[in-house]
Amino acid sequence: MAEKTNLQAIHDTLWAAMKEDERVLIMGEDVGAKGGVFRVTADFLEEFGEERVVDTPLAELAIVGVGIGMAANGLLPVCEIQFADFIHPAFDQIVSEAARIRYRSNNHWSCPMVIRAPYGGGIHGALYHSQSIEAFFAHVPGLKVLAPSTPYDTAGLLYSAIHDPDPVIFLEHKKLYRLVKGEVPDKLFKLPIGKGEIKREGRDLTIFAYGLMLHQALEAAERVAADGIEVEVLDPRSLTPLDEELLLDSVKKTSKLLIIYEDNEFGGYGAEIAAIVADKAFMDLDAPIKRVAGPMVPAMPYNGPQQDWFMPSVDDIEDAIRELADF
Amino acid sequence: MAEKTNLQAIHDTLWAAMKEDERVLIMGEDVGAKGGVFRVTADFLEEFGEERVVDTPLAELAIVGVGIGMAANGLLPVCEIQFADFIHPAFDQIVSEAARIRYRSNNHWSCPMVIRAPYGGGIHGALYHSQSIEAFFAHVPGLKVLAPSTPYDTAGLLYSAIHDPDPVIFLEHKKLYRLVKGEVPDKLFKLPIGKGEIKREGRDLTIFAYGLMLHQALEAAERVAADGIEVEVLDPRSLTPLDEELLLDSVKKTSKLLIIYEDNEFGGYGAEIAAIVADKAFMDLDAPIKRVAGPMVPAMPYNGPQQDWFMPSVDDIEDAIRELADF
Amino acid sequence: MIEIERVGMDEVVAGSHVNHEAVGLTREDVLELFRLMVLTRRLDERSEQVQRQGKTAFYISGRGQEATQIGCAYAMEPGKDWFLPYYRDFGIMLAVGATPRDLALALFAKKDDPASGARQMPAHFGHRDYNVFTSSSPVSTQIPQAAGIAYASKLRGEDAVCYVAFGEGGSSKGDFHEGLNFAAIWKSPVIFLCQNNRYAISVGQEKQMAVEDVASRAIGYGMPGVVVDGQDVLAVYKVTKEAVDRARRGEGPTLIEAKTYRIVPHSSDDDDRLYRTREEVDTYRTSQDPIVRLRTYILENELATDEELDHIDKEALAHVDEALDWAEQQPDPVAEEAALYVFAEA
Amino acid sequence: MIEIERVGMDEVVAGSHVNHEAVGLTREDVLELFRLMVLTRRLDERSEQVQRQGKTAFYISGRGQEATQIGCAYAMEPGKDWFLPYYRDFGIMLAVGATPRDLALALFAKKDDPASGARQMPAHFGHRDYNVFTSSSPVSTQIPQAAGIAYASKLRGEDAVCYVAFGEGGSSKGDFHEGLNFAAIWKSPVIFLCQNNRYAISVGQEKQMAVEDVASRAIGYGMPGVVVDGQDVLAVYKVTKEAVDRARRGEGPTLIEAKTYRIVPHSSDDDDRLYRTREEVDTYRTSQDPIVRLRTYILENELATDEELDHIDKEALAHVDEALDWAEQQPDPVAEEAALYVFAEA
Ligand SMILES: Cc1ncc(C[n+]2csc(CCOP(=O)(O)OP(=O)(O)O)c2C)c(N)n1
Ligand SMILES: Cc1ncc(C[n+]2csc(CCOP(=O)(O)OP(=O)(O)O)c2C)c(N)n1
Ligand SMILES: [Mg+2]
Ligand SMILES: [Mg+2]
Repeated sequence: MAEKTNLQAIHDTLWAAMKEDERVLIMGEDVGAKGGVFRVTADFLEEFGEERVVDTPLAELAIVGVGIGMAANGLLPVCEIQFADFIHPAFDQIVSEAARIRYRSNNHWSCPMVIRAPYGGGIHGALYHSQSIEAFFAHVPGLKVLAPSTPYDTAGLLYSAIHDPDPVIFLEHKKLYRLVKGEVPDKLFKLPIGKGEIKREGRDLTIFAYGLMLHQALEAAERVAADGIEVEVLDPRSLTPLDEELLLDSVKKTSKLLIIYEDNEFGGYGAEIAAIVADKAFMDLDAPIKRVAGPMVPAMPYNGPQQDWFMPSVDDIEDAIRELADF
Repeated sequence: MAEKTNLQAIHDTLWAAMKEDERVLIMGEDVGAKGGVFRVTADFLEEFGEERVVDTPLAELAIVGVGIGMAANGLLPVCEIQFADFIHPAFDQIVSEAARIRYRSNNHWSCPMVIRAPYGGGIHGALYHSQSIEAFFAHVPGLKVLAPSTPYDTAGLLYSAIHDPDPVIFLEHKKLYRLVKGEVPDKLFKLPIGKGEIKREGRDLTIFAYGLMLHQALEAAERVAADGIEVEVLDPRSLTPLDEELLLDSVKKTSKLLIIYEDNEFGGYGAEIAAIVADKAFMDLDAPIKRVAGPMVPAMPYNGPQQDWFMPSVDDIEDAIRELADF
Repeated sequence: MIEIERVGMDEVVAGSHVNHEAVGLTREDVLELFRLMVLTRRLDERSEQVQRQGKTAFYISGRGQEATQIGCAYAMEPGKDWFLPYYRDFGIMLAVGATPRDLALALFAKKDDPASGARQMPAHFGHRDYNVFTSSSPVSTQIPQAAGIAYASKLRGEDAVCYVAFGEGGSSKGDFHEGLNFAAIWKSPVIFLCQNNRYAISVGQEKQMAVEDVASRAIGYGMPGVVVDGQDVLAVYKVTKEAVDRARRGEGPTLIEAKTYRIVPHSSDDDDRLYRTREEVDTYRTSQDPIVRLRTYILENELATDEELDHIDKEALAHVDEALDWAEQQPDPVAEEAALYVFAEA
Repeated sequence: MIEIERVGMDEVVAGSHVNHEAVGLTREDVLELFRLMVLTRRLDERSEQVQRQGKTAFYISGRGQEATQIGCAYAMEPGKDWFLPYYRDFGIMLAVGATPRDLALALFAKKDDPASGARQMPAHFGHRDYNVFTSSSPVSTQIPQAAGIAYASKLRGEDAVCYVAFGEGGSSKGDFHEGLNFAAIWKSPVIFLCQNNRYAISVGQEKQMAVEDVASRAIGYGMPGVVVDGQDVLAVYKVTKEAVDRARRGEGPTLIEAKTYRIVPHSSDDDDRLYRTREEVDTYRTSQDPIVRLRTYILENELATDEELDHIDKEALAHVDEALDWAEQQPDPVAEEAALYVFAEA
């Protein structure tokens, strides 16, 4: 075991996975000599060569489209989208193509690829270097969408993703790259895709959160614990497939649900969580299902005051907890 | 007033809007000599000429991207995407660009354009000529998403959309093009964007539905009325902005909500409706919020048995009504 | 600056611009080309009939483009090479090994359709047995995918080549640009075949592009570009063979543009009288029909008699009839099986 | 086949390949070009400083590309023409009429930033007063938009021309392909300016494309393509003027590729020592610096003395200093106003 950041966990997992299996290959903009704009692939070029650490043209559609072809022909490509905000030119290749290769061919073909995308705000990235994109992809059957938020989960799920037989969107919160540290096993290991984890036990209400918001939720939970409010914090880790059982069990126990996400509220991923619970755990609920999420403006501004205005804060979460606990 | 199909309502509204205002222009694949694959623009080329009825190259990204430029420079473009399924190559131009022109320029620039997209299934269109796409766009601040389902609503909302100062995604259900008929005023008229309508009054439960599902819901409501179950059917018409008041008032009255949509269930548009009601009308609810929606397979198959398996049917809706009414 | 090559474009001929022996083909090869083209045509005609009879829901056709498809496929090595056809590529499918029965199963939307189990419309080809990758409706998405398939072959040191087809309309999409650019940079072994049939549904080439030749774009990617008479199967064979040889030698991709013509409406949903004259279509229905051209060549060169060719034709038709009759009787897909294969089944 | 034109590409010179009078420019014009280039450079250098001092969060630069930008803008008509710059186009902005104060407001993320009210990062240009359309981060999205703006001008019978810029990296995206193709078909009056500075962040041109010249792609769209020495402001002016004249005459768009070089890291977040040598950068910092080149030309042709040029430079610096000091004191955006302008306010 070693103490690592999320960034190191990704770097080391990719490195070991490439060492172990020749089929694994990295591609994206600036992944080579520069080692990626976040330095996730630092030193990969020297070790694995330019044919397995492919600096692509500035062309996201091609990054994914070419990746689909590689996957069809026996490789296990890991495609890097430099910022999640720039995944949209590849939307058609992901949604119409990658997600359906298996289904549309009646299981004759498949698309074992990983698309890594650094997402999320709070880093002065402004309108186009801050976005959350999970809602678009979690809605699409045929894709798995992972959003691990600790070094351990990140390492285990990335390795599982690389060897998953189907396409996986792997979301990495930029602000968490270096913010959190944690123990990670020295050897490659897999975590099951589709399993969430209770990151904190509690009985007064359930918080559902991932990414930066998970860590903010844990902080808010600490704060209110001083006043005897015991919050259970559920980290889904895998957005699809969702660990529905864990969610329903937790709500059954606490009878209250608070959903937190950084993305724009309306039609965001958390809406589905509310819908599931409002159907399948309705009788267990003692209070309205609440959400703390990004406001309905296109994305977060660059300037400090307006960026802060956009981002759900620990204070916002704390307020929501207290209000719901009092209900 | 004249009796028209949805298709005629669109044709006639576009025609009159172009006659009235030189800034209005149509562009898309095959909109010219062929008059569109659904014949929505039949005879437009002769009347308005090839510079205002623009047959574009096979390039959806350009259809929208060029449209944004036209809108910036004083025109009111109506872009046709031949099938909603093919809108994805333009995803970036819609989501990153059109939706944000006003916001990112702090109100100095705007993007008054309409993107028409025939959507929906049940027409043997298979995986790529049947899809619903509203969930992707309704989530995006800066876009208005309309899904009118009767000739009257279609005519009034299309005219409003053309003169709206911001970008509008205008969804036309393909199976409804010729299926329903209704009275439409002879003159151009506007319906307010953001207002829903109760298409059928009732007090036992509320159904929220649009598109083909609206008509199926009305049919199912008729069936159960024979047994004394009175269903209220709410047609949002505008998916964003949403007429939240109408929704909450209806649920307040009936205490039960059934949401119906053709799109894949998980993370679909209806999830947001459930989430809003589970928060803001929780205390009014007497039963779980239920959904009847498309299954979680990538899209509907071509062959008859499997297409039917995919599509929510009047029977499915009827069953769901009865179950919820009995709750 | 690289110039694009032009083969068979200087004059209009009744037979072929190319001699079969000069390009290494035997009499048997030529008759096989003829058989494949006729088989494709007869399957196409009968497919149209069954659709008109209401037995199938949809019909789309490569009629008129048989020389382009068969000539190209014949220069490749089925079993070893890869294929990403587009929806008119019935000829490619038959040439790489798919049977009329395979294709008929898709027409009748039957359970055993090897492409998709009738999940997709007919002509959305795919066939694992013959390295035909699954295809979809959104135009041109297959182009970057082909670059990826070829990249993988090369990375492993194999000399397999990847075929990918699209129309001149499809060449307008970003996928074309990004795919060709990637393949050129990495010298991936791809044959990019643009089947330029002058129309994208109703949109004529002059509203699709401001150039005469899609192949001229090869210059901007740094790969060879070739324009060939797409009604001349031997000419198409010749230029494809050269491109395949280059690709196998590690010299990278080629963009081939075959000038052809769609002599039928876009599909069973289209009425082409709305946008083109009958006169225009007629030339391609008669003297410029690729089967007429090959027949003329065969007779001119006395490779077979009229009777022998008619016999091949009759056999092809019988083959097709048998396949359609058989397919019609096959079981439909099972409704609930639509739930399968969203992901790998455990 | 159309050949692409090459201006100033045959030999390396110390001054200019072009005589200013031969292209219709006066001594005053040349000194104005010098002033604009120096102003751009000084603003750039001071912007870097304030970022290093921690006063601003981000810095991105067009350093080294001033001749390309100023030469091009000078051939257009601010007030009438349209501009869709890319993020290095500080020179374009100053040349069309934006003031150093306007640009400094964005650097300091101030409320009155005319581009976006500091909603966007610096260098996301836009200025309603000067027909500079709002821009974003996703590379190349502006290209089809320029085609649309130009289409609208032409439809109304105006002779306005639309400038749009992008890097050689940006030329790899589908937006480039679809935008140029559309403009060529409809002969829309667009100047497509590719500022080829050899790198896209760390990715060198050889991994971006398999050709030497982005301009060679013009051939495949059916528009004129021009390669020009981008360090030579007069050469850039000359080729742009010709392209603008063509566009105003209704003859459609031109793709101009200016060969230039980014002499600084990609942005304040980049360390360029990871991917290129100091030696490579040094040539462009010294003899091939565009300001050095123009100064040499001016002195060679005795259009001004060293002292006169130094004076212009000093004034530019003072102008920049005043603007930065002023901007720093301006009010910050108001948090709650972030809620405004998602849609038109009622
Ligand atoms: C992205 C996308 N847009 C639109 C369509 C609808 N469509 C199907 S085929 C076609 C025309 C294709 O023309 P071309 O590429 O020239 O091929 P051809 O049919 O002429 O062989 C169009 C517009 C589609 N399938 N995909
Ligand atoms: C679609 C998209 N992908 C990636 C990026 C990240 N990015 C910003 S600038 C840049 C390189 C651009 O290179 P080039 O077009 O040559 O312009 P230059 O910066 O060299 O002037 C990249 C990859 C982006 N902004 N947009
Ligand atoms: Mg065509
Ligand atoms: Mg560059």
